Amino acid sequence: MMAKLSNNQIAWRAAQDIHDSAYVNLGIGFPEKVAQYQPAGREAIFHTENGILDFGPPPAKGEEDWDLINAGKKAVTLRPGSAFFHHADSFAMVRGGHLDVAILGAYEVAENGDLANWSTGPKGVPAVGGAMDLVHGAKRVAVITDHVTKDGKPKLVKRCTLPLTGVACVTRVYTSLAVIDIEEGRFVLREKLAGLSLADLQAVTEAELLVSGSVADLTVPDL
Amino acid sequence: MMAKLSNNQIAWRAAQDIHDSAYVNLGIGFPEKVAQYQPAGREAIFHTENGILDFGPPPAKGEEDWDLINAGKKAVTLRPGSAFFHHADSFAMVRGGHLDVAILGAYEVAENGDLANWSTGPKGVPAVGGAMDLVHGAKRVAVITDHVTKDGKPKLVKRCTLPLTGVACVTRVYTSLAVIDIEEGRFVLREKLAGLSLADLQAVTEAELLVSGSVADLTVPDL
Amino acid sequence: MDKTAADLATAVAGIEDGMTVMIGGFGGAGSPIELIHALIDRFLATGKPSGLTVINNNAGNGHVGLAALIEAGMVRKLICSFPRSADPVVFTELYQAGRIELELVPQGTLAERIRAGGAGIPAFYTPTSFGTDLAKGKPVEEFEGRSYVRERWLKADVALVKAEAADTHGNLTYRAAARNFNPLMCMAAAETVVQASRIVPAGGIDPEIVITPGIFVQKVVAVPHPQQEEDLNLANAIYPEVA
Amino acid sequence: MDKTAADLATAVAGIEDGMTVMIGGFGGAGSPIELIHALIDRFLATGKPSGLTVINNNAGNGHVGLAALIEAGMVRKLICSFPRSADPVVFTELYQAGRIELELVPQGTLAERIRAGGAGIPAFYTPTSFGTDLAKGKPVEEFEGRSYVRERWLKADVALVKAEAADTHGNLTYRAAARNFNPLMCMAAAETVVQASRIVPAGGIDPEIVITPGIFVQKVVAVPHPQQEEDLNLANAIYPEVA
Repeated sequence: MMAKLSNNQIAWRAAQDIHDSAYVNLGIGFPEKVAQYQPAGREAIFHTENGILDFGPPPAKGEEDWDLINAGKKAVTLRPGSAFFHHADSFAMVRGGHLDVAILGAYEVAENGDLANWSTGPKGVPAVGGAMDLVHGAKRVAVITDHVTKDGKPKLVKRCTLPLTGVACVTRVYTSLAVIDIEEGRFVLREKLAGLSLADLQAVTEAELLVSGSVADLTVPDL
Repeated sequence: MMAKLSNNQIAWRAAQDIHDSAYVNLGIGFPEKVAQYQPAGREAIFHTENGILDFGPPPAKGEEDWDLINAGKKAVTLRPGSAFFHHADSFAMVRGGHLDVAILGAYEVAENGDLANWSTGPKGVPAVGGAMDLVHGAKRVAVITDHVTKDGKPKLVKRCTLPLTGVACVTRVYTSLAVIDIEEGRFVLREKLAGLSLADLQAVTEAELLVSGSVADLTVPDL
Repeated sequence: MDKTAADLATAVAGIEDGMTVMIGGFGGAGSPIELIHALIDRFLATGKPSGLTVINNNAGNGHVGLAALIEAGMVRKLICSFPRSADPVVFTELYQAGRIELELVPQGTLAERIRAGGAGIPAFYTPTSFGTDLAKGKPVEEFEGRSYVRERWLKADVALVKAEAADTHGNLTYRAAARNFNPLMCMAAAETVVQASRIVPAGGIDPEIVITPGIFVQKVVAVPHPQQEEDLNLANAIYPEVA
Repeated sequence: MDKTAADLATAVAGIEDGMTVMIGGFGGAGSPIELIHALIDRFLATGKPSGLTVINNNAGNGHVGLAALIEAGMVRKLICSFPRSADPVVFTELYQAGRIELELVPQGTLAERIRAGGAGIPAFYTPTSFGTDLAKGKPVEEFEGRSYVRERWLKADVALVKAEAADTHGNLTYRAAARNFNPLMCMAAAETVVQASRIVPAGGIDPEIVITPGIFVQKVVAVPHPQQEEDLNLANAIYPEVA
């Protein structure tokens, strides 16, 4: 079995690219972890679709205020400088290009930047939330994900087979094995785990990985 | 010279049709007078485009707060229950059909309800303000006006000759001589000054005045 | 002017069979539980209203509030962005049995469609959902080289809204993220019915901090200590409680 | 994070020749006079910026603020709803001499176009101006039997805004009807520059009463006792004062 990053480590790596004073939206679930790994000295401001700017970590158990929740309906706290607003203003922030970064999960990412992350097909109850708004709103849309599915199939594909969330919207993917940019409709490898050969990485990636310049080692702390 | 109502009397007559608890927008200038004649026991709430609901009469001279003005840039006061809001919310109130009545001035009103009240033609600087929004927003759009122009020409016409403010939007006209409804593209006379014959009124009205049922005397107090 | 309704039953008396009802809240935050339960009470007593189209971000949780309304069989169709959550069993079962209709709308588009309904904007263009299944059948237009989907306004017969403070003119404030869809729904319904933790006289709310001006509100009813959906669900509450 | 600019000159330093500049205010209320005057100072000292397109509801009054900006010859085009008022001599003379361009927009459409710019809505339909000269050349569409005009968003390179309180994150409150276009313009500009009567630390404004969240603001500068256009005009002020 191939060595790979934990979800915490992927989240840590994604957090390193968030610049100081950035306005950031983190998708429900796994992407929420990114907030924990803000580099010291950099202040990101987190936006949640349901109407809070600059919320902080969860409260202690038993201290929850259920009017103070994030998009995943988890209790949060406030930081100094926070603001409340209604849903139309919240999505004006999203759609109007005011967020610097959105970091989302993925079922599939295609080499042209297409993202599928809301529906696994006709079974079950479909639910989309704010994902389709985020992918066409934030200045930079990044994905964090395991490099492959639980069945070991590639998630970085030539064309998405699952229902799309957005067209040509993702520009960077942080996976359990690599950091990959999407440029002009192609995957460009930026970083990979030190012990991993390009051939091994390509073997678990459906679309071709281009190398343009040097590929750095993907190094993260133990987390 | 024909007997006619003063502007104050026209405003008084228009005020009698404003029901209790109505939300009302009064056009800049002459229509602002309507607020002075609210019937006792009826509470109208006045809206001004620039972001106040429930403003009151002007302050005493020297007491003006220039952040507290109406659409005509005149200083106003607040009544208990007032609210401030920005221009997009203000025109959501207008366009979204939330105002019960808008009362506007007119250069011309046509029998099909077309209104011309913003431009006297290509000369001078054109200015439209909120008039075009009001005529397509309020549940009821009424006009108050002298029955004829300063030159004695009819203002109630078959078709407007001046640039339109709105199409088929006016439903009632309060003039210095009569109260006239617009129904199915025709002027229907409701009230006229007691001493005035229908023939005399028709003589100063370009489009035909229909009579449907009885025509009441237009009676107003001395003002 | 006093928009205060005597009680919850009076407040929801105007909702009739087949109406479209917007219900505020995002999950439990801002969800007008007491108004919803009053509506269920009326249905249990009179058999009305039913066949409702409900607009909410979610599909309810557990067996209280919106979930209870659906469980009572009063809802024909749901328009929402996210009917999946921790415990949406009630909706899921009816949906999979084909007994409730679902119109799925991206969350920002849902918010903007409601605002458009309130603001007299019959249609607008958004980049959201372009190229996806949710844009199927909708007109697409290009502006400055980018493609956008045309979306229509949403309006309702009635909106059920939860506020923090209301004055007798209907001016409202909200509490924290319980604001969410509530102010938009106030704008988009022919009749907006508000439950507020307290009702104060006109003038009792600073005009600078009014979030929903009273022009958008028709009825207010006092619910001094509103229940929270999460607390009820943690206690496994079921509405109405079975005797 | 601290968005405070050192002084007015620094605050307006990003405005370049030919830019589109939104300026808040309705008449004098909410007009950022000190920011405008700082921009005029820069022009007098350096010859820049000129050829500006200015978006405001009006065309200025007297010889201060927006009127002084126009009088200085810095404005190529004005987009507004009401360039006529008590004393708009400066604009009127330039307009009649064909030396300034005017795009006249109904007031509600102006507000909505600015909001659309800020909200990522490239176009929307409105009943306003249908059948009038101001709808000429614009697409018309019928929805549910009624005709609507399609209008495009408005965006700007810079917005100059007047607020009451700002915190260092750029969260803003306004004063009374000085709010008007200011919150919308904050949303629609690439760089929003705010003059505020006071600047407080982050956390100094209750999150419930924030009108403009800081995400829409790039720079704030303190102007503790801002001048009012009406007072200046009553005193027949002319900016810059002639020595």
